[in-house]
Amino acid sequence: MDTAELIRLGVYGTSILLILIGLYAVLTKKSLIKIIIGLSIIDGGIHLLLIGIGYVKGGTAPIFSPGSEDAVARMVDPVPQALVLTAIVIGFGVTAVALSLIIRLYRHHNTLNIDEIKNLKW
Amino acid sequence: MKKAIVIFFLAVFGYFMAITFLSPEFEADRNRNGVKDFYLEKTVSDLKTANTVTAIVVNFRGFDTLGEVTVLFLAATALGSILFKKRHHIGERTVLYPASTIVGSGAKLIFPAIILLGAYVFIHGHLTPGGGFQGGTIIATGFLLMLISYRNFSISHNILSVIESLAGILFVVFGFMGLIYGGSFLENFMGTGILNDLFSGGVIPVIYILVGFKVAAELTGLIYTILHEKG
Amino acid sequence: MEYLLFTIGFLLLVLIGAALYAVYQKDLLYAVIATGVISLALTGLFLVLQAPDVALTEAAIGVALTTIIFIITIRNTVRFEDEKDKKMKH
Amino acid sequence: MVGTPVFLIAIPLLAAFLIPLIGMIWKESVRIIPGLVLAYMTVLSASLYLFILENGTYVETIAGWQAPWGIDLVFSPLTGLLATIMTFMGFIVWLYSYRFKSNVEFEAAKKYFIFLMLLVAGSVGIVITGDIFNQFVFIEIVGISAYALTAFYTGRNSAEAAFKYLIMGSLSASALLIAIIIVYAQLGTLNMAEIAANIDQMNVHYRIIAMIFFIIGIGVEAEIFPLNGWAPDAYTEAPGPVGGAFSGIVVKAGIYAMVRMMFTLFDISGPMKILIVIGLVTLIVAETSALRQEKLKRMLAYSSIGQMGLVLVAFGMGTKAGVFAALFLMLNHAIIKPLLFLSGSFLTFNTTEKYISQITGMAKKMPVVSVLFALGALAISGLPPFSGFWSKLSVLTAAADENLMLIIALVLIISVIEIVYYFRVINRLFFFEYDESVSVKPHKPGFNGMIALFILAGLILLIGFYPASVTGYLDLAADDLLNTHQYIDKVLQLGQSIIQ
Amino acid sequence: METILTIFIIFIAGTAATYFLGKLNGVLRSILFLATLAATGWLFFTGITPESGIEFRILGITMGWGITPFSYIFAIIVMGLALLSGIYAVKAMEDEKNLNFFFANFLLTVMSMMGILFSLDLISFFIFWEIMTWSSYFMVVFTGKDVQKVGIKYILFSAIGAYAMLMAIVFIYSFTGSVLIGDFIDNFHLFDTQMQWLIPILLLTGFGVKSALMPLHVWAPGAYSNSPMSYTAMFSGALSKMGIYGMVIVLILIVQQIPNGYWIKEVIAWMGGITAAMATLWAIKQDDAKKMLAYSSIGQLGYIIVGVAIGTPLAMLAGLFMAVMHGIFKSTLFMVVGAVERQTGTSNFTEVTGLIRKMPWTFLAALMSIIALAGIPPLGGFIGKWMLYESLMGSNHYLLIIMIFFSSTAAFLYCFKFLFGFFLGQEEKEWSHVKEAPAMMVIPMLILAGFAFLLGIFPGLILKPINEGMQFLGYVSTTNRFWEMSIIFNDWGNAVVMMPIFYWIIGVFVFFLVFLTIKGYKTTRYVSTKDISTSGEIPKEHENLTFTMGFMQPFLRAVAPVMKRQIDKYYTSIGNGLEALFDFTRRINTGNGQTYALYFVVFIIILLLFKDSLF
Repeated sequence: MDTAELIRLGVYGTSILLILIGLYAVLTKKSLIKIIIGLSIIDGGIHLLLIGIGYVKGGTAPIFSPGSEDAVARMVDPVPQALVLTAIVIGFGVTAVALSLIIRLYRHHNTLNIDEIKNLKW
Repeated sequence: MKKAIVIFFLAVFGYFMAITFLSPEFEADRNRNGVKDFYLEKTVSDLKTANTVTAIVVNFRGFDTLGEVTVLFLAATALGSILFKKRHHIGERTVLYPASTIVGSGAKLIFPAIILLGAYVFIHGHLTPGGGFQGGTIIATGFLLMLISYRNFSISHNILSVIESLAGILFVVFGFMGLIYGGSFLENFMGTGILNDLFSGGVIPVIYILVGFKVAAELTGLIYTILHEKG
Repeated sequence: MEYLLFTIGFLLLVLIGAALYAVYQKDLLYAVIATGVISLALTGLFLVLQAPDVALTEAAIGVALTTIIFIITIRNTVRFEDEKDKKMKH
Repeated sequence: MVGTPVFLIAIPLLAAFLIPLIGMIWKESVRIIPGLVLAYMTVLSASLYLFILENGTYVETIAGWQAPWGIDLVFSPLTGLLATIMTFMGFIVWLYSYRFKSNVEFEAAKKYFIFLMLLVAGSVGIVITGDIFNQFVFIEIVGISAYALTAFYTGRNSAEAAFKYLIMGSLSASALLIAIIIVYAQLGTLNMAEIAANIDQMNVHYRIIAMIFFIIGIGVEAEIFPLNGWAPDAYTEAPGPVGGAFSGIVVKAGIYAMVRMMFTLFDISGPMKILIVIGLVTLIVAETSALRQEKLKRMLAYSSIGQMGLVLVAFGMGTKAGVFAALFLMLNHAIIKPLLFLSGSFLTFNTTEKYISQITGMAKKMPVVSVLFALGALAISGLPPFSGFWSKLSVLTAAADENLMLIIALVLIISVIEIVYYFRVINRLFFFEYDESVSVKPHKPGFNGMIALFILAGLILLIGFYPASVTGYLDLAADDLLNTHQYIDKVLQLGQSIIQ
Repeated sequence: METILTIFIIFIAGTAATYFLGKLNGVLRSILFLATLAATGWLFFTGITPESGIEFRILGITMGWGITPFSYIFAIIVMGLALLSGIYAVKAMEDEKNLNFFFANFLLTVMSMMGILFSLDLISFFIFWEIMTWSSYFMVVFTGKDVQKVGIKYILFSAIGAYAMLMAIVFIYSFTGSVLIGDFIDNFHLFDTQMQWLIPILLLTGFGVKSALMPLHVWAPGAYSNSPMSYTAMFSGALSKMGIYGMVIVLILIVQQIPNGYWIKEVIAWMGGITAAMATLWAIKQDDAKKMLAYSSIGQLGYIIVGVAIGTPLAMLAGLFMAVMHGIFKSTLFMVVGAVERQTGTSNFTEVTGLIRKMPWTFLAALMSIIALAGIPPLGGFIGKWMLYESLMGSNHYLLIIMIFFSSTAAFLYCFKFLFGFFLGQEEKEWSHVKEAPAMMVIPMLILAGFAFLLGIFPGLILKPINEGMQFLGYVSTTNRFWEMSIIFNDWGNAVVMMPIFYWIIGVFVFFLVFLTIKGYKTTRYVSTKDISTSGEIPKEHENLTFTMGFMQPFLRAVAPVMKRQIDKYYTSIGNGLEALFDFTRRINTGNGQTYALYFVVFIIILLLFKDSLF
């Protein structure tokens, strides 16, 4: 098991673990804010996974500093980084909307327990 | 009892995720040289921007960023519409903790530094890591600091939305200019200059600066709305 | 080479610890701060994994703005997960 | 040729950024500009559609880079048809909601129209983009504007509906991202045509896992059975016209994304068990629960989900006749369901709970709107002289060609259920006496609202009495969906640069 | 063959005109309405002669319209009844509200019935069938009383029938590639056996619902009695015949080709028999004239189905003849009830009695149609029933004969009740103000009663078209006249010795008729209704002792065990069971956001676990 394989397993493993922890929080925790925390943990896990995909052991950052214009071979894959950049900002946007909805829900129901917010059913 | 079921389901889900991502052949038969080689090679030769990620974000996949900016614009407007309060009873600012003197004086010192750092980050987007989004957010944190530490510090909502709209419009206008001069939407029609030079990369730094302004104005507006929301 | 391994291992452990803490902590304020720590660990990891742009974004958005929005929401709603025991309102 | 497909998305964005600015100067413009933009989009997509019918699919590259590297917009007979329907429905919904509620003042109206415009632009984006991550971004745009529109009215518990929609939406976004990760890791590209071209290099195991995550991710948007818990709440709590927009536009984009993924990306030919099973389960559960609803909009929402289940079943058959029937169903549904939602919201205008018992005997007070509602109800339940019958007939003949006995039986039992609950409402509307205690105060519908309803009713009658007017276009669209090779060659080989 | 097209165009134009122009004023509406009916009737009776129709293509399917000798018989019934009940309706519905809706739907139903008879292919057959369903549905719920219960039951059963038929049509289209009925019959033998049994059964369910066959009849009493009487005259007279029309085509042309298709015809015959018996029992039980006539109509349809299902030439002849006769006397009876209801305001036997002196002409029409219904010689009913018994005897269905004979004698009881209930018995003070129904209502009744009488004397009038129809269906007869086979005819047909005896019977009949109506005027002895023998029953105090109170008590108590098991109760329990089940599916959306997220994860797990079988 050389280090590259170890790093890969470590990063992928943690990101899957993060996704599971996030899902656990979303599915069992009763407070709405805890659910949103769970969602942002899932997002974090996925972004780590995405960057892990692009990582090449011993690769360099995809920036062409003045010295090394030709260091293309050992560069890390820039595409996942561009995707993660967009995904983080989208995740933030959705979290902001979610938290504003929580404030409105609290103003209307005076509780943040998801079991009590069940007016719309069947 | 419910927790046990959930844990069982998550275990099964984790198992399947593991066999997909952690298995050796996931790594073995990966197609390593997909589109990225073209991007790496083209950013140096054609676009002459040092930071490949910025080149991808602004030029190769510029449409994503346009969508991205709309998502932020939508989030800010959605926040405004969800927490909308009639003019006269805007709650006074939620004060987290009364700002002590250290925070007060410190804020006045750090604030210009943060703004300068933010500006630097999004001006040099195409050379050093960072860019429009990162710079804009840093500036927003700067304003956040001032909003928290000084009760009377306030920014007029109109200026923010003007900057935000102007930046957005210019972004799309540059896209259309790309269509007129360069042949397709968001094309890099300006001269790309020399690699690692401040004015290199054609329209990329210009667009990224506009994105920086837009994100800065938007997030500040967002923070301003959510801060003024009395529970 | 094991220096790289060591840092990544440490950061991954911090990440998982902070995630578990954030989920199990009853006091939402500490849970939110734990989320901030998760973002911090993520920023470190991104740096080590040669993704500086993303690290900067994660730092700016994940650590700073997301945490502050969470805290403001807690200020406006309720601080503890089961509101029954302490409804500490500032 | 008024412009290239990218205008369909760039112009609404430009207008969205422009409206806050102009709004400061001229207040009324906030309500008018979106109308103009939506009208322009309809005209543009119609003229583009007619253009490509002669010269074949038109692929537009963004930022000058050829297909696999840059993002490309594919305007083929299928996507063109859907884009035209969506923009037209968007215009109808704008026309209907122009002065819908009198008490909505300037600030809220500005936001409402921005969200509506971006909702339509996002859905059109989902349909015409040729890149999976770009599609993800557009799904998010549609998502956020849908959350904001659902939570628009502060009175009712719309925040609760929006929150549930948001949880499901962000979970679906995560699932979609995981799917994109798997595809990018294995094939190294994000372009749909490139993925379709070398999908067989991907090992079968990962292909199925990626497909499952895609189905989950897009399924929330396309409201398939277990993932559509949020949909009835969102439709009920959203303002009147938005319910029509959701059922007419947003669901269609979700279904298109699901179908494009199954037919083109994973290049599956022949009947798809998964689509048929999901479609049937959605159809049965949604229609049976619609039977038991007391609220009008909730019943319409369940019936809309059920119809979409039927569309999935038709697509699942995988044959040309099946796809043709599915597209015909989608076209009919896109016309009839907004009519039902819009006239329904006029009928139940002055009540917040919108119980069906509250529109007892409304035909006496609002005869025209109730007749239009009845026309929509008869059409959607597939009674002969109207357009619904032809699409139901084509679904049944498609199923009979595959001699899927069970599907025909189930579809017919479901349409019996559909007739029962729609006629219950028609009975209550027409043949009950209007009594003050129960039924709601009638609302005098605005002039623009009535035009919108009449346009839709006219379309129903046109297709009902003369189905051949649309079957030609649907045929072309069905061919376009089925042969993936033509799609791949068109996109990868060269993007035509047309000087307009 | 443009006359068919012109007929449809006139119908559509007429409907639109009656609906929209009718808003201006009532007279214009009735003029337009009658003009449309007259124009189409004239065009039909003069212009239409049975030969090939026109073909055209919609959505890639070739469709065709045209009249065949067989459908010509039913077209006569439909058009005749439509004209007469149209005239009746104009007068009867004078003071009702939103009449544009009524007359427009009336015309739509007539158009759709003519459409069914004209269509040579299954798609346009189905389209007109559905238009007939929902336009008659709007009539059933027109009066607005207990709309949900009756209306929904009606639309539910017709939807089940219609969609069963659509399923069969879709199979036929996908197997044979064409929907023309001719092609379908020619290459029916290509279908595999399983399909050969499924398609007729599906089609028969569709037609069984419309002709109120026993298990599917539950909607009929409610629908017939709930819709306005002038519409029910056509509803039960002509509309149920569409079911018979379809049934005949299926039973004769398709079931014949199935190897052991004999059993289908046997079962249908038996179901018809049971329908006849049970419906007649129920009819006796009813106190409301409308309900009673509705049940009696189901019973009569039972007879027709028996005749048609047996399928021997004579049985078919009997069935079709009775179909025509039923159309005539049933619509007269409904018109009589409509007239009584219009004049006295109630159609309940126990409330109104002794109208013979106040409404003599209505009584005359009622008497003639009751005699026809009961099957007493001079009128047409007798000929139909006789031929039916003879054919049953011929094809030795002895058990069936006993059932039919029982139900026809029982039928006499409710005929007797109808006459005594409304017209005979003692006059009540409160009904003294009642006047005869207006002329425009009485004339159609008398015309129809006249037809019943005419067909009784010269059955040849209607037997010739039936004869051509049967030859078109493929029956081959020794002499080219089927009715030769029945003994009562071969003498009559060619004016042999029987004729004078028969003329005497008619003479005596007419004499009694005239004597009774004139004589009865003067010398009726007025007696208060209280002193009547209640046929040995001890009346409870609250009953006002009118003549028909507990009319059939001993008989009903005798057949009570048979009538306990009501099909309607089974259907309502099935319905409630389904509603409870659907209530369960509704509960799946529990409203809790977290459970939706749980469904999300569970769905992923299911897909992942079954990924091999699903993809």
